[in-house]
Amino acid sequence: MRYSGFRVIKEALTGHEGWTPAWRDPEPKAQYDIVVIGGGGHGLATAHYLAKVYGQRKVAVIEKGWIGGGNVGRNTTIIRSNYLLDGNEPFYEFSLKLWEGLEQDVNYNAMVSQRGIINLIHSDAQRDAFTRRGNAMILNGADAELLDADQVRKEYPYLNFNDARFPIKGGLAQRRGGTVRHDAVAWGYARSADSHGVDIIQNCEVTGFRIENGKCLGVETSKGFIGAGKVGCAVAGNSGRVMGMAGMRLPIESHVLQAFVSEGLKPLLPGVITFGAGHFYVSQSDKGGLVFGGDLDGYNSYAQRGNLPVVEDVCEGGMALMPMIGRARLLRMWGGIMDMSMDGSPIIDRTPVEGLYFNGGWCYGGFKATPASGYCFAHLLARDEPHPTATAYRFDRFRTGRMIDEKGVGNQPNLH
Amino acid sequence: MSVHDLVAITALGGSEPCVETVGAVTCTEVPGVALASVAARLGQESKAAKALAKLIGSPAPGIGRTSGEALTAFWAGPEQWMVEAPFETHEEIADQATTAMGETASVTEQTDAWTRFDLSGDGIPAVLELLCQLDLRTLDEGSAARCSIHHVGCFVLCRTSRLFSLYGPRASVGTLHHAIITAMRSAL
Amino acid sequence: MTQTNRLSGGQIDRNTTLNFRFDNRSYTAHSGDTLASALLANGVRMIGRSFKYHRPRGVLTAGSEEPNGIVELRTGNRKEPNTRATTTEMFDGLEAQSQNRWPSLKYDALAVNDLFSNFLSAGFYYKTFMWPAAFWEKLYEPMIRRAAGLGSLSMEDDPDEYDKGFRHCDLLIIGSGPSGLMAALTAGRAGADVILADEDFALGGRLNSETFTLGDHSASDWAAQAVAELSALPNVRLMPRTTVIGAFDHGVYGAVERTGDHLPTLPAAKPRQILWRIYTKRALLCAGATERPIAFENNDRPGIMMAGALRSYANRFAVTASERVAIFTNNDDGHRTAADMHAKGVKIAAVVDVRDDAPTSHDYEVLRGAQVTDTKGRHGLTFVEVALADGTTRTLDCGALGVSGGWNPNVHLTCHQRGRPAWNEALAAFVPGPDLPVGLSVAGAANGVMSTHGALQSGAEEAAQLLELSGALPDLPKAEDAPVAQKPFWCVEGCKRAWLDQQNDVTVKDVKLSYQEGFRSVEHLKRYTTLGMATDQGKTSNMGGLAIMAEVAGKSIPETGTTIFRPPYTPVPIGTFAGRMRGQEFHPTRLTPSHYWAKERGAVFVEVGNWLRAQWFPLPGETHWRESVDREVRQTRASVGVCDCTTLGKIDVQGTDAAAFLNRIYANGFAKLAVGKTRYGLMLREDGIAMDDGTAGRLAEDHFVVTTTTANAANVYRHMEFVRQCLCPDMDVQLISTTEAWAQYAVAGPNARKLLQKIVDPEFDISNEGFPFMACGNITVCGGLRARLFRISFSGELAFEIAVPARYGDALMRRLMTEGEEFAVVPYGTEALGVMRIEKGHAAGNELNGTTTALNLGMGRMVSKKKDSIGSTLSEREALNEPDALRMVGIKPVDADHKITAGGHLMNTEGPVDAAHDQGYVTSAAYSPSLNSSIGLGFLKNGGNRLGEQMRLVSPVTDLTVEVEIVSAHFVDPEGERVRA
Amino acid sequence: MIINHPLLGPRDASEFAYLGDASLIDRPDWQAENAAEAFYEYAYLRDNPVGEHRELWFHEAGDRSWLVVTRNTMTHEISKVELARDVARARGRSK
Repeated sequence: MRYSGFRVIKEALTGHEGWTPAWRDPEPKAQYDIVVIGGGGHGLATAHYLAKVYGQRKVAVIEKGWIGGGNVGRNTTIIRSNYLLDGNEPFYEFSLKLWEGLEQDVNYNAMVSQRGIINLIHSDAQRDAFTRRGNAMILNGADAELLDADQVRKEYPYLNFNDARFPIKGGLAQRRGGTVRHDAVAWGYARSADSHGVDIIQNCEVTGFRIENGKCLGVETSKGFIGAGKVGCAVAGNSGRVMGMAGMRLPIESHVLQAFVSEGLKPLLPGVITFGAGHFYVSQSDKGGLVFGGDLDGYNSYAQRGNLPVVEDVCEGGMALMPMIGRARLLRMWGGIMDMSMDGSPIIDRTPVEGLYFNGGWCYGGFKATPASGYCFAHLLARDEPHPTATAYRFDRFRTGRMIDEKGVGNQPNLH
Repeated sequence: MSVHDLVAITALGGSEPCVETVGAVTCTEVPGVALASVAARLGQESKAAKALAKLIGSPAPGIGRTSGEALTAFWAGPEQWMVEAPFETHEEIADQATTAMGETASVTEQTDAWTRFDLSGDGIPAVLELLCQLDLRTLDEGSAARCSIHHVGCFVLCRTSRLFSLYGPRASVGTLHHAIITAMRSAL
Repeated sequence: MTQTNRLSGGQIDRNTTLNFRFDNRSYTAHSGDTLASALLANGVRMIGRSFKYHRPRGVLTAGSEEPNGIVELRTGNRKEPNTRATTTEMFDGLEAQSQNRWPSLKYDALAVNDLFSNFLSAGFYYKTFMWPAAFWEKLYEPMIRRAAGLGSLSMEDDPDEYDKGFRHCDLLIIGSGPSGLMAALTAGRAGADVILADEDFALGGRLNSETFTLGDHSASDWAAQAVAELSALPNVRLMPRTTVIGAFDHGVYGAVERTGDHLPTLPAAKPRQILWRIYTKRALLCAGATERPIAFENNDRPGIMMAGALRSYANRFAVTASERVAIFTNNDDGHRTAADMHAKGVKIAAVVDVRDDAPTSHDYEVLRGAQVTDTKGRHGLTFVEVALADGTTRTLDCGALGVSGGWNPNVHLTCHQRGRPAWNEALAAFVPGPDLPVGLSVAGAANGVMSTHGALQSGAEEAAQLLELSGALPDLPKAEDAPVAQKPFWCVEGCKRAWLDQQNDVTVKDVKLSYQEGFRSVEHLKRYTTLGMATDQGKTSNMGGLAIMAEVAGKSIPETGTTIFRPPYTPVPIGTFAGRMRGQEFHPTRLTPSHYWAKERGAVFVEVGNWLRAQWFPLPGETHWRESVDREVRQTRASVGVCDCTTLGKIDVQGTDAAAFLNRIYANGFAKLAVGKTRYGLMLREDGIAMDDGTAGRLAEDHFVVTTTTANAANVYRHMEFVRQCLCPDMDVQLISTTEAWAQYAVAGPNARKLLQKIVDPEFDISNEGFPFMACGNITVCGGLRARLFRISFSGELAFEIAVPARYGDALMRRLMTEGEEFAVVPYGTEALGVMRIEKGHAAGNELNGTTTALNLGMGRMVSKKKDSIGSTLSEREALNEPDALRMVGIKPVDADHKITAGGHLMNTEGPVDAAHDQGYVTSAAYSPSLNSSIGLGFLKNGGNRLGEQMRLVSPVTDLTVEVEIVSAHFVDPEGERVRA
Repeated sequence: MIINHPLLGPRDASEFAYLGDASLIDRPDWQAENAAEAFYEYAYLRDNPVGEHRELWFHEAGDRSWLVVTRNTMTHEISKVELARDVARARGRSK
């Protein structure tokens, strides 16, 4: 079924009886060409591109719970491609371009909303670093704008320009950045993948890999063995747990990141703002809630919840930056499990096990990468070679010293 | 005693210590204190404790405790203490402690690394509960605890139930003082 | 206006009349009212509009679960959007506005949405607004966004203060109803440290809303007595107006005390709210239960309320929503409301009970086996339609309808650590599950114990058990002990536009459509329909949605899923979580010892981490910062300058293994450093990347003073403790930070020695022979003040760093200035410092950016291969040692009038300008008054072999391209003659 | 979270700085034949377990002790807290 305004009107007039399930609920087949583990944003996007771009016909996505129930359903919905390093910037720019055509591609309105993002600058050193980054973005074909304090003030007059401990000295803007309705990304990809024949199998937990003579033959699941020519793993915070079943230790730790939403408010914030002197970034959803977040809780965790110190830290940042939100109320907080890699950048690569592929280490930036991650993982699974924008995302970069460390904090995942 | 002609200022920048009273609690800046850290050398822990005891005329304080009278010491970390004494008579406390400790410990001058505020009067717990996480029920006379006050690392010493000393890093003293005074105004 | 709906009795103070305004009309109320009770007393039923369809909304409940009765409270910069009228304590002069309506509450333009509701079904926006693509941001989204949200912020800074604090207790009791009070009495009498917190301003919970007795007392009198006893116990702390918002790890609870919200104005210096972090040994949840609605057609009109809420308003607040009230119930509790209101003189239109065997009454009509099928009343209920048991229909005139679908235990906090509630068939409700937060127990209605006697008993028992009390439990007052069984009745058959989530406008129809489209898990249902996403977190709506999903799926409710809740229990102002850490107090401010002096001199300050440092010292007549900075540089290089460098981290390293320890910490060797000497040291992270640099001076065989960069002081100290305690536990090393103990000043320039000789006591020889470059030692100054002297130079000039105890720093700076007058000494700030270090080619934070190696920094040879130092092994990895690895170079514009930009990228003169052809980047740039040219430092591929090469510096983001020449990074005195002079 | 410091008793986790897996104590021998590979694994590969995790915390706003905390990564329950120095010695580290 194709979604359109016309269809909505037609159904409204006929009692909404024509709407069919957005995706099927199939039983797993015995064998697929490609099985993708993980029905989150990345897994579903992978399936969509495998089917639609790479023409794969026998693909399954298996998900231990309900699709979209992981990080794609619990993040601050920001998209951007304001990266510095060569290993990253082309990839994220590719992702942003895919976002720009997403709705037409999947026939689902995910509300890709390019209202812009501004990273605020509070020191000369930060301006130097953001200048370098803005230049890297432009040299890679993305857009970037360096703003002075007056320009920021013009756009966001209610930021703290009067009494700031760390005055705002400017900002790096990416006008094409913005937000996307996160759940709709999972649903849109799922619906499209399903329409291209991908089996999306929910409530099917992987319990092991069947590996013989160094080759992966498929996965053992709570719904029995599912054979696969190739298996791709895209399970974010559960990467360590799942790849551990294949005997691998990863350059990844799982950490909890909290996010927050306020009560619904009349529009006040057009774009995304990140505070440069504290842990706080914020946007306002189309429903009116301020969606905001900050730093990791900072310790290894698989519990999807955090603790008060970080809640306070984030709100302190919020109040320091925009003291007009003091009387807005925080409505809900939740935690997601981040696959924090050792250099803060992801891995899309083969594994030592033939036929087993890995996609993970997204740290807390996985959402904006969703389309390109899916695209590049699909490329790797279909062609057995990395997509040109993802060649740096190799496992062996740590052994050889080719880290992609945007923040420059080294092998301590909770600092990325 | 040195005879130099440089005039000290207090951490808050005054020539006289700052004193402020809210309700029944008074907060006093106390610049007249000399401090040295004493850290036992590896394997010399018991000798160091003995030397320290001799210096302060009282057994070396245990974990989280203070002891001594004219010279006092409080526990600062594993095998590490701070020795406090009146500045007037002990400006060169580090030298004095070094002599007393001999080879048993490393001594480091800490006098101006820290600034002390004394809180005296009734209702101090109501102020402290707005400042630090310490379980005030467990702080009795002679307790010494390190904690964070408004993101500033501090020592809190309970002299008596009506007198507490707070040590904070000298450079952050404005922030600490502001925190104490606003908490006093809020709680009292 | 008179309070037309005011009844007799109640717990309000009729002697105190308070004035308040709602939507610019004046009303009166009494002390003890909430805004909701006061509005109802004044006959105001409609107080807001719903989110999507802009349907009229009135008060639904009498508590914090309220989804409908939300207003903008107060005015100006104290405006609080989305404030629940049901929990807003009345004060004199209160002002409130309805919200989500335009131009007025009564005539709201977007009420038209209700007419088009069929087109605005659940998730309709996912299916449309896609063509043409460009229209989304230009047309569709702005339209949607304009309609978004409920209340509005003032857009002005919040003027109030908030505090944060910490409390500790043996037992935290959450909720002060019968179970909470009885638990507190039990624990308090036994001497335990108890905190009893309740979100209400009156302790007692539902006891304040009921007419039954406890022993010989009315329920509210018993509660008042218990509270009086508890408040006399020194070990019990009562915290009314305090909402426990979350259960966090290891018995830490967050609680928000509203210390000022009930006051017309805050007393000076007092906080509006306090966030308490309560550290508990044990906690007992006595949060009671939440009444659940029944879904029926048009069940959302103002006047349709929860039956228990109607009862609260009548009994506690002496208010009825209407003079004529009907009840719709599936359980006995609904009848209690009818009886109580009847006793207060309210006309009961009828009690509609879905049960055929419902109890009857002599006082009013009970319609057994009947159901409410529809309602009427545009801005408030006027009548309800009832389908009777015999199949006929009847109309009941009434201005209020009390609905009771039974009660749900309030399990909110039991879910905060992701514990799932368990289904209780007898109650047809979720009760706390097995995975409670550690240390938490649940008593009373929150645990499914619905009778008052049961609540009292379980409160006492749980408290005794948690505290391991021995001996008999306290005597319990005699209280009602009616058995409670709830037969579920979720919705009237065939209803469609029957509201589940009244704030977000989610109806039974939406849930069914969600199922039809495959959104069948509870999580999908919530996200697709927005059920339970409103400001009440679905306290009254989630269960109904789940039940309907279960029904259409043909599954049981527990098979369909559970609803879990996340913190906070009720929404919390962001300001409360921030406390005092805002504005200038956001982070601690660290001042240097010369700060007050510098301020007197008119210095301009800059934030460097938490430090404030003098950036430059403008003189009268200097209009541009460059004038000041250039002067400071020139004068320092020409004569002498002084700079406060106290902010550099200083770590005292002592012990017999101190040298061996530094050998491990630094990439270069320290074992052989002579006493009285200082050495530059480069610290690597274990991954081989440069971490920090600084100097270490050896004051004695077993005593070093290490300096770190300002930014990394804390990291380096932590790292050194890691190495000491975790990697080398048997090294005899002691560490302590002395950063703030010493005021340390750089005295730099050709006249530096001459200046210092005027203050250093004569017995110390600081001549070039007596105190050569890189010497260090203890000295005295000004007639005996202990001091330390280091002959090190960041500026490239003959320079010393002199340190005195911090309290004398101010005096020393003043002395240096007066003694230096004959040399025209200048103080210089961080800008001049930065210019001089760039001129000298010293790497700093911009170069030590966490991705550069010793090799990149031109210090590859410093990494000793002969010893075990942190980072040396991994620094040898292939990619870090490629021939075209980045090298630090100097950069100069070919045309001296052009400007070097930090952050610019280096490109070959010929060829494309893009990322693929990037050759490197500029890290630092400054105008050099010494060279009369802009200069920079940067990293260039194979830079060591490219000196003299011309390149393009491109910075598209600042719209700049400059022809530059690659030169040595040492612009000034490359041979280092000056530092040794 | 609350960490029951072996010397100081219960202290709020916010006073501590977190480093990571306690295996960071087991720094390889720099002169070993396979030192490059051993350091790579030491610095970069992690067990990242669901369940019991031994990890390093630094009492930054306290007594400056490094602690080895045994904590469940799913429930956050802490079952053991030791001074890292004692652990390091027990694991054979010396100078």
